[in-house]
Amino acid sequence: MTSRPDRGSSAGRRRTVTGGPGPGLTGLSRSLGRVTAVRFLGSMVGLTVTVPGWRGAVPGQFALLQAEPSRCFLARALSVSDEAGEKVSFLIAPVGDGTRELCALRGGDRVWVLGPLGKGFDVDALVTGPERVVIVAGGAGVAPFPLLLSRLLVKYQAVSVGGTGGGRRTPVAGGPKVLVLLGFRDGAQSGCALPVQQAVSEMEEKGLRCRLEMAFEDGSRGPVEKATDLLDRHLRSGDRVAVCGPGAMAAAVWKVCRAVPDVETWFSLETNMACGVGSCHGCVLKLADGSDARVCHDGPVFAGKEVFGA
Amino acid sequence: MTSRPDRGSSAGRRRTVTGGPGPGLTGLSRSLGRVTAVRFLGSMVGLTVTVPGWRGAVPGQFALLQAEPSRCFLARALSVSDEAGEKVSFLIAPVGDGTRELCALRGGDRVWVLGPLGKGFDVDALVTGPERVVIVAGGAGVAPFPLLLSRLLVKYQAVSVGGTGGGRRTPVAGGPKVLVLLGFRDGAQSGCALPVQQAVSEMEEKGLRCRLEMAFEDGSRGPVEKATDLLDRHLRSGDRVAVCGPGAMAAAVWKVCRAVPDVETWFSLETNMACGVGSCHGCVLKLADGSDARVCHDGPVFAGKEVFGA
Amino acid sequence: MPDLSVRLGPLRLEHPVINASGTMELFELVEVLGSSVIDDPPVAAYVPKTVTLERRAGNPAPRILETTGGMINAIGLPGPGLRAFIERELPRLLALSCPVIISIGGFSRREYTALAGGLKEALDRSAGGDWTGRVGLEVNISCPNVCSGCASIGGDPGETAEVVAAVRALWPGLLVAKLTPNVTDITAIGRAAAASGADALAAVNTFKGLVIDRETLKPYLGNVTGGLSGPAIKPLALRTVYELFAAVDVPIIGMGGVATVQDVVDFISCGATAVAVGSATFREPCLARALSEGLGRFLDGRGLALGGLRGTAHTRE
Amino acid sequence: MPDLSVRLGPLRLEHPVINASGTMELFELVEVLGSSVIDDPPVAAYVPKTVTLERRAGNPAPRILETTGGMINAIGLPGPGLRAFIERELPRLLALSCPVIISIGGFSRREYTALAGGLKEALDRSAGGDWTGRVGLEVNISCPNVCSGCASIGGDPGETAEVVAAVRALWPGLLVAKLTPNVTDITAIGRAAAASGADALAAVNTFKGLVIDRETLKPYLGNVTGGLSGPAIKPLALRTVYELFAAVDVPIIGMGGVATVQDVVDFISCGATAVAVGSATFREPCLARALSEGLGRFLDGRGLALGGLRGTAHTRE
Ligand SMILES: Cc1cc2nc3c(=O)[nH]c(=O)nc-3n(C[C@H](O)[C@H](O)[C@H](O)COP(=O)(O)OP(=O)(O)OC[C@H]3O[C@@H](n4cnc5c(N)ncnc54)[C@H](O)[C@@H]3O)c2cc1C
Ligand SMILES: Cc1cc2nc3c(=O)[nH]c(=O)nc-3n(C[C@H](O)[C@H](O)[C@H](O)COP(=O)(O)OP(=O)(O)OC[C@H]3O[C@@H](n4cnc5c(N)ncnc54)[C@H](O)[C@@H]3O)c2cc1C
Ligand SMILES: Cc1cc2nc3c(=O)[nH]c(=O)nc-3n(C[C@H](O)[C@H](O)[C@H](O)COP(=O)(O)O)c2cc1C
Ligand SMILES: Cc1cc2nc3c(=O)[nH]c(=O)nc-3n(C[C@H](O)[C@H](O)[C@H](O)COP(=O)(O)O)c2cc1C
Ligand code: FES
Ligand code: FES
Repeated sequence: MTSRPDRGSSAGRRRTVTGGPGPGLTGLSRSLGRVTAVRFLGSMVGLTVTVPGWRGAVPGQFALLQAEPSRCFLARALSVSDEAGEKVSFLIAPVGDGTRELCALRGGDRVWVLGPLGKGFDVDALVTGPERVVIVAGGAGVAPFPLLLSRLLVKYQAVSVGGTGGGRRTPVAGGPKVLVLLGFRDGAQSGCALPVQQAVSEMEEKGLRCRLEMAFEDGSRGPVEKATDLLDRHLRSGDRVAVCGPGAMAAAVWKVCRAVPDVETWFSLETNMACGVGSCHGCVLKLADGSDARVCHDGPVFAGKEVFGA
Repeated sequence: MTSRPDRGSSAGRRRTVTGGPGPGLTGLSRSLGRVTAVRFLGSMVGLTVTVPGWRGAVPGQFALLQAEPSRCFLARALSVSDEAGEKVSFLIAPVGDGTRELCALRGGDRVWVLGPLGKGFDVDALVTGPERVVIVAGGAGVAPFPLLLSRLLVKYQAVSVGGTGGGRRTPVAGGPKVLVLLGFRDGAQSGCALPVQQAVSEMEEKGLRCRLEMAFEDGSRGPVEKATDLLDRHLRSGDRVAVCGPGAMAAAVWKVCRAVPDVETWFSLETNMACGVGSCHGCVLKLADGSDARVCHDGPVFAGKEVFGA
Repeated sequence: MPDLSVRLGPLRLEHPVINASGTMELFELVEVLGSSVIDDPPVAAYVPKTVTLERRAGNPAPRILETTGGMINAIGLPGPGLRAFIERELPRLLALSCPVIISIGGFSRREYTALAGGLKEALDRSAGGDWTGRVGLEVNISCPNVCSGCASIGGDPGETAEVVAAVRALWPGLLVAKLTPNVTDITAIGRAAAASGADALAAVNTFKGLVIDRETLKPYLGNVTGGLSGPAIKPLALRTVYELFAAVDVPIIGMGGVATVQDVVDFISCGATAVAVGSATFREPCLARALSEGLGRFLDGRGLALGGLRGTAHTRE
Repeated sequence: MPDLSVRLGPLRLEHPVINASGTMELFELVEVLGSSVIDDPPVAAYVPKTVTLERRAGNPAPRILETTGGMINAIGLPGPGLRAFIERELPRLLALSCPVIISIGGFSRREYTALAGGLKEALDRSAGGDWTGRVGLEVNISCPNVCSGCASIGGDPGETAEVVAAVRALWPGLLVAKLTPNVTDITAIGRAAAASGADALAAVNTFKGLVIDRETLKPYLGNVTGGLSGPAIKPLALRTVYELFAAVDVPIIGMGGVATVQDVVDFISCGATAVAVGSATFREPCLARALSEGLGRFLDGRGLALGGLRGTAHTRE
């Protein structure tokens, strides 16, 4: 039941058979975790939960969380932000009842976790591009990227110490490998960048080229600009781009990317969810070909082409 | 708005015009208090809340409490257990969602309070009897009695230092003035006796005769007996009896009391409540004369005769 | 603060938030809140508990229980009956500074006309001059908690039309028909009521439900079934107002689960002219006033007039 | 562990807890829970999402929103249509170790008979021998989220009788009629269905509601109205089962807000033979099994047999 997370795993869906006992009921598929750390990160909260039986996530996968007891009926979808064994971290923006309740949890409190769920970023496809990995995040969209960065680090290290990768052996060849572009409404919102900043520092310490830039829409810390402005400046042909943020930002990022040749994009998308496992057909997203995708099951990470067409 | 509590006041209904600002709404009649102390008392919890604008309760009065935020729709009725200015204490048994939520509150948490409400014990009638004041409580029924004991203390002190009372001037005349008989299921439940024990000690320190006896239904601390067994042993003509506890206990107490001449009784009773102020007609209790009383408005304290007849 | 006043037939309300019948005993609140509650009521119009022709004891206990997101009740219209109401309640109701909408409930058309006729006579006698700007009538044809009459009338368009028309024939003031949601098509009932002379519709009364006693495994409520109210039913109530607004031309008093300013906005967006607060007053007696103030702030924040909000959910753009 | 098996017509269920149609995609769960979910399903019978004759895209997004104590949905019966269902779904459904109850939804009597007939033919062809002990049929005449048909059939006793009788004429196995609660008298519909040959009733589908988008102040759901489900509606659903049990002799599959063992007990006490878990599976995919185990413990604790619990709320003592 309790297996170590498979940290360097490739993309795709992962299975979990968690089974916390829970109050009064047995044989459940979600797991009753305990909050082991709470970090206040600007307007967001970093929650670390010890989840019995957690089986390791692909970056971009999510879990359904519900405080126990809860005043909400349904659990809430949250990207896995980081993990270390059964300690799983989330970055949560308090926008409504469910997320506010989760943000108010304290050490030792109980929380139900079902996951990891969905289809995450294709880490292999990101790193095997001819150019850089570019991460673009807006606001709470930073959530999945500490985990993605730590997986990229593992990948690159495997390559540089003589792994299976074909190409470069020195991670420093040709400027930054990873470019992280974050956009925030204001300074308070940018507090949630901290875990990403820490992951970037770790990469740099390990000798990997990784650069981080931030844009602030209120101009409080430099020019008035958005993440897409940064992207517009930096994007070049051959880049592989991972995106997470509000719908409007995603569309704007797509516009920037399609203008540059040989750029591939993956977007982590959000819709209302009930079940998170493909059962309710509630989370649909109209794809470019007119079909309805279930974000929880076919995503939440989609190739840009699928979503926005050509 | 914020007036000192009128500690030595006589029985009857009290008014309160509390008006905490509350999240987003103004001009409310309930008050948003803050938890200032939490005591774990066996299976019950002692909650002290600072209630802006609290105007002082008569013993036996109650308040409606609701955690903020809450997973319940309605507030819950709780006897005022003690008060000191705007610090109001409650003794809460976690029986269902509402009380469990209140019992899980921690220092600094917010809680809505509407009260004091209802008709409390007639302290004057209790102390002006020819014999003792006998308090009988079962389980969570101890809740209103710390406040009653402290009010009795004030009364007796007023009398003994030459107050308006006609009779005895020395509080020690003729054996104990106050007899407190508590019944518990088991030792764990009796943890909630502590505030009553402390009030009794305070009375004794001040030179008043006050005795406390406890009965345990599981025989864990002495013989297998109930509060009514203690009462049966001690009750004498002229006693004035204040009762709070489960319905079955109340009926048993009434049977013991009616068998002894010149005993007057008052019962604090419980029914399901929604509004606590007489609006919903939900909390009705069939009185001995066949009429329906609203427990929140006509009680919760009723003379035994009213409830059980002659 | 924007102008929040609204008209319900001949009544002018200072703001659109009133109480739902059976959920506020204004004169009992004095004991808790002081006499200001009478001098300056928290509601724009006061709706007393439904009055019946004869004295009624109401249903046996237990009468209420909290449920998920709401509550269930089977109060059963206890009350002193019309005569005592006229003698004891009417004078102090007429002394209020806000309009009053008297709710009546009967078990046959005859009872409704007796109630309306008796009230009219009493008002003609004691209210002095034209009272139609101060007192309205709500025919409760929708209480699920009495064995016969009431809800069975409101469950049928024909019976609804008969009762409303009969009351209309003798009642000169505001006439509101309070509808039950426990029907296949509420618009049929609403249309029948409006066509028979109702000046306004109140939507809706409680939803028929049942809870089981977890000890005895029998129905918990003394009356077996009860009416569900509170936030749990809000989407259902909102739907009835939305449907009625499209079906009738008379104003609608929306209710069912109103607890927040957003709820008030939602009901008005769906087409309600006024909104009634029911069960949620049980946790905050002055909620109606707080909500009307919040509505004012909401409109200010959006730069909207109250009239511009009404029915906006029906418009396309 | 007491014997929890129950019979629904020719089907024998290991325990009384199944899923509600449209709330569990068993084969998708494999990705999250592993193949054990297929080998040993958490439900005593599996009810796939309602199948329609033609391919349907379903309603535009958004389709769901949480509400107080529950949720609202307007999914709109998306699906590949009967032909694709028979080709792709039926084989793996027949391979399950538990019985299957196939839910069908149509827009006319003809569509229902085409669906039932097509399924029967496919089963005769592919299921091998007598399949009536393994496969049942549920006629969903109660979906509130499609513009016509469905709920309008289930809202009328006459149309209900027609559809049920027509399907009965050609379907040899278990036939369940799934009822809508959005009617004045559900017992009239239930009686019509039973008299026309339904072996069992499923009560109930969702309650018609509406939510307003707080930004645009327009209806939030892509389909304007939706169906309310979850604990918020439990007292309402329980009431329908209570009423139906007194009105018909066929078994009832109770559903609406089931989330705890107590809920299962309550529905059975009101008269349900089996209980379906709907929205609450969204937070816990294996809830059905956990509840059946809890039910066993409850019965043990009370010293009751399952049959002794059923309908106990109706008996006096
Ligand atoms: C795959 C996935 C991953 C995610 N990862 C993260 C993450 O890592 N961190 C994070 O903070 N969030 C994340 N989210 C978003 C998060 O799930 C939502 O913020 C959360 O579900 C909101 O729940 P709530 O109860 O707090 O708010 P709710 O009250 O449920 O509101 C949810 C959203 O709907 C809107 N809404 C609700 N009711 C209405 C109404 N009546 N009219 C109009 N709008 C309404 C609200 O404005 C809000 O934006 C993710 C979502 C998905 C699908
Ligand atoms: C005037 C007054 C003063 C009070 N003072 C105190 C006090 O000082 N301290 C204290 O601890 N308590 C006090 N109470 C009792 C307290 O109000 C209740 O315990 C509380 O309301 C329970 O709320 P809950 O949400 O915890 O439980 P709920 O879940 O609301 O349950 C309440 C009670 O109803 C029963 N119940 C609920 N649902 C069902 C069902 N379906 N079938 C059968 N039974 C059901 C429960 O078993 C429980 O006993 C007082 C009550 C009154 C009226
Ligand atoms: C305890 C209680 C008593 C009620 N009594 C009446 C009544 O006497 N007459 C009436 O027309 N409606 C009565 N109702 C229904 C309410 O007026 C209102 O229509 C319903 O509760 C829905 O609103 P809510 O969800 O805000 O409570 C009562 C409701 C409750 C909860
Ligand atoms: C998202 C969703 C989809 C549903 N789809 C169907 C369906 O396809 N067919 C059907 O008969 N009922 C459908 N229902 C209704 C459920 O089967 C069930 O009757 C209802 O939700 C009440 O149960 P609950 O409160 O446990 O959810 C659906 C319900 C939900 C919430
Ligand atoms: S959330 Fe249920 S299908 Fe995606
Ligand atoms: S609790 Fe509402 S009248 Fe007593």
